[in-house]
Amino acid sequence: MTTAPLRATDLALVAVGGAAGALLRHLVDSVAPATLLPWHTTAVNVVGALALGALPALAAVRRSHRVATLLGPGVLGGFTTVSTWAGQVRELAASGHEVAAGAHVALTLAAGLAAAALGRWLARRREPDEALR
Amino acid sequence: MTTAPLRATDLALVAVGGAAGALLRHLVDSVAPATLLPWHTTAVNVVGALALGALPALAAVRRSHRVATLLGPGVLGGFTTVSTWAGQVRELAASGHEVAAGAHVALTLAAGLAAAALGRWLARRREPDEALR
Amino acid sequence: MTALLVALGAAAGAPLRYLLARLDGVFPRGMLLVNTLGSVAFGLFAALSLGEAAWALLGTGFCGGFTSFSSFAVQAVEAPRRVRTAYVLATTVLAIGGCAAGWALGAALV
Amino acid sequence: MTALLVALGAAAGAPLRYLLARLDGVFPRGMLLVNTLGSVAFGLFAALSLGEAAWALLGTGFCGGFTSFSSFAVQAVEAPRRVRTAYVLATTVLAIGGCAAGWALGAALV
Repeated sequence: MTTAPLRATDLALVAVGGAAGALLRHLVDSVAPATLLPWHTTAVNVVGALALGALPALAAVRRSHRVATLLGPGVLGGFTTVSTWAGQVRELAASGHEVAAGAHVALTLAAGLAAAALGRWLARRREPDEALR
Repeated sequence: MTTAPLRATDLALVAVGGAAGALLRHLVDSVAPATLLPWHTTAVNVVGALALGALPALAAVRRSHRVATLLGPGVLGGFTTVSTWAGQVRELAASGHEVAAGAHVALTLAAGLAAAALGRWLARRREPDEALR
Repeated sequence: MTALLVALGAAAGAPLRYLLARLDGVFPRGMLLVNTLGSVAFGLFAALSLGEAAWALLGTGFCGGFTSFSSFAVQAVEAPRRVRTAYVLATTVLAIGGCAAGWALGAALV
Repeated sequence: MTALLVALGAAAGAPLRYLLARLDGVFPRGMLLVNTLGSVAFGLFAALSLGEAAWALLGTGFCGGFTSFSSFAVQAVEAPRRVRTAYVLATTVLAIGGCAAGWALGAALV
């Protein structure tokens, strides 16, 4: 459990960042073509997981707790979504597309976790570089 | 901030107690006569505040954290409500009954806070008795 | 059926309140947040004119079980004098103002 | 207008997630709770056939901004091996199952 004090600034940063992230997701939703598998949501979640993993590669994120909060739980938290994914899986399964539902579960999980791991690896690679300067 | 560990049992007790308390409130709502001022909600909140204040007077509550959790944030938390009160005040004001809206605010606050204080006093009175035995 | 939905909504709302109440310090900001958010949601749901069953679940059950007058009143009575007035005022203003804001938002949506 | 409602819903949902994520320990139970509750609510709201505006606020905005796939994925990758499998499985099952339960409940109400 986090025992660090809760700061109102952090909540405000998460609110502002979350709103911006959700807007971005809404924009992607509204330009995405209608397909059986909702690729745009997979893309949003995979890109968001990669970005969150790689976030510490940004010097500004390592230096500033506020920038990290705005971009991490804020923008990327609001951009990516578990509920929409779950809703799409439910809807695919309920409309008789069980295979597509299973594929949406498996692809999002596999690509999302791999992207997060890749992001973390990218962020870790950068640190020695910085230390050498 | 509470730093005590969070127990799943406590959450379950609050859920069960809260459901029971809300049911009781729903029962009061459904038998209450329709009046301009929603007296039944005032009564629910005042009785709940008195009971929560006086709760430590029960030996079982003092002895058992679980009983205290079930009855306090559980039953009495689910029984009383701020949102319904706020909703009633808004509705009275919006329908042109500004005086009634103001009275509902003032009466609930005055009677509710007095009831909580009375409950606390009753609970405190009991402790020396217990200590003398 | 309605009673079951009220119980179900409160069974979700009450533990959520219990979690957020862990944020309470000398100033009960966790409960203030709960009572504000719950009142905003109550106003919003009321304006959406949900059916009787959905209202029992979300309004009477969830919002009713989430917010708590008894905790508010006992905390106010037990708080140090300088905190008490601010807490009572903040809860009253934010709950009623929040409910009005939620209603205005919901009314703009339907 | 729709975009504004999405932003507004997320501006409420995201900080609420941030608060509940404070419950995370070695096992990220806070985020698991967030993603479960948000998916239940998403299914429920979807079944209630809200209007386009209300859905933008509550579904796309609030539930979408409340739940977070990126936090889930990074936490899973960073967790000790024994926690990882349980966390991924629990999130997947509870989010999808919760969404189905929320939908079933909502469908029974309309």
